Amino acid sequence: MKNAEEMYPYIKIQQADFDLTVENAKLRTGHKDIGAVVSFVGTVRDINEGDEVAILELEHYPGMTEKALEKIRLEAHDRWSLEASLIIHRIGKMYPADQIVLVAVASRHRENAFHAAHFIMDYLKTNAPFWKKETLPDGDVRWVDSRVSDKEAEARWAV
Amino acid sequence: MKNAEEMYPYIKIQQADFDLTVENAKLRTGHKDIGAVVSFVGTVRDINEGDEVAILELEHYPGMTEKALEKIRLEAHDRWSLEASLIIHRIGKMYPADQIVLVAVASRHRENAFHAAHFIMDYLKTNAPFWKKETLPDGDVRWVDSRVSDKEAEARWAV
Amino acid sequence: MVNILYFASFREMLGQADEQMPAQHSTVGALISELAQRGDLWKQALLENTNLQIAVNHDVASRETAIKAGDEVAFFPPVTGG
Amino acid sequence: MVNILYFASFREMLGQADEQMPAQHSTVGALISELAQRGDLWKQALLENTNLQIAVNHDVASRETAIKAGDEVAFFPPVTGG
Repeated sequence: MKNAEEMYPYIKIQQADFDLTVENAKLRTGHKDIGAVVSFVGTVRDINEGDEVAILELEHYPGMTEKALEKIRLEAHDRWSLEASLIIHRIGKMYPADQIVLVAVASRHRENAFHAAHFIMDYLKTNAPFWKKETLPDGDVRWVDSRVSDKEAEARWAV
Repeated sequence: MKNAEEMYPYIKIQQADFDLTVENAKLRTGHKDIGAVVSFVGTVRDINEGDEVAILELEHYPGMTEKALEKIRLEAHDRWSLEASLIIHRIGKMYPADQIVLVAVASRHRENAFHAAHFIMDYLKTNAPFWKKETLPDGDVRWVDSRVSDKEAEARWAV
Repeated sequence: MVNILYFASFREMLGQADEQMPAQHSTVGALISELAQRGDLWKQALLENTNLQIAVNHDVASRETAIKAGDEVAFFPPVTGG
Repeated sequence: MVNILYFASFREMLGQADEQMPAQHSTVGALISELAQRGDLWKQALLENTNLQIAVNHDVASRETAIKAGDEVAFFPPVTGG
């Protein structure tokens, strides 16, 4: 059986950080007629629900995550005319200001890339099996609650 | 009198290429509580109006350009809650797949960063004094026509 | 056998990440009913929790989803990635 | 004096990038009227061209915009950057 990297070359789940310039170059390689690249980077905020955050830990469901992200990515390609797209999501321990997630979309014209990147992020937030656990400076540990606003953001894209 | 770099630290007009990773890091430096960074990169398409493009040359109006871009940038900060933003626009000769423009916006939540980056690009396209001239492979040179679709894209943001 | 996985707060609350059960339940709901008999903790987590999310073989599922031998059933809270 | 700038296709068509004129016109429109007297090329570019864009002192302007000594007036086609 093929591994996730072969099955889903545009989806990466990794502990390592990523480099925006490198990933943008990879995204565009082999694709012609690109005029617009929209990249979204989600970062660890130093404050959540009014409290300082010291550590953020990301857990995921291996196998289902890749499948869910690829489904979202292909849905974006169905809805808009895109040349290429990729999703990288980190797992494990992260710290304030660290990069968590990258969604990058390339298209001929900017309109499509903006909409598709936004759509992918909104769907990822509510449909990809990742869970955040935060450690406060005093050592308290808590699971992050899902946001109603994320459900509403997803609902906006309903056909 | 101060130079443009001092007057408009978040606006850069330059011949040199830019590095997305470096610029994202600069954008975020000194700002707290960032959870989302949206970067738009406009690139030289290898095809325009059905013709192959060999060289793209960007002319601008020094002084007015910086002022127009800063006005657009501040308008975005008025409309959405943003932590930081920057605009880099290259001038001079460029070639297919080269980067032309970068708009990067950082905010607490993704919604604002997506809207603001899209808004800045739409306004830049119709309000910042840049002009594109393209050279076709046979040596023919022509000024690029403004697009009706760009005017329409701008109009969507009217209050 | 059916492979059962627990993630995030469910894994911590129930004290295990995965287990195998004989494939003798026709739906996820039937499987949950048996698991809930283990005690209050399980009843709370799987039966009375309106936030329970279910996946079968990596696809979003519900209590009505049919299951058979070899399937992977996962229980977890609402996702919070990105 | 008034500083006049021409950009892009206007610069190429009119064969110059900038010039100075005595500040004797009250509006951009009056200045254009005088420039148009230089010949058909100037008339076409500045008077009959519905695509003409105008800026005074780096701000978008129109034929009605007032001008005075020391001002910078620019003429150019619709912008196409980004």
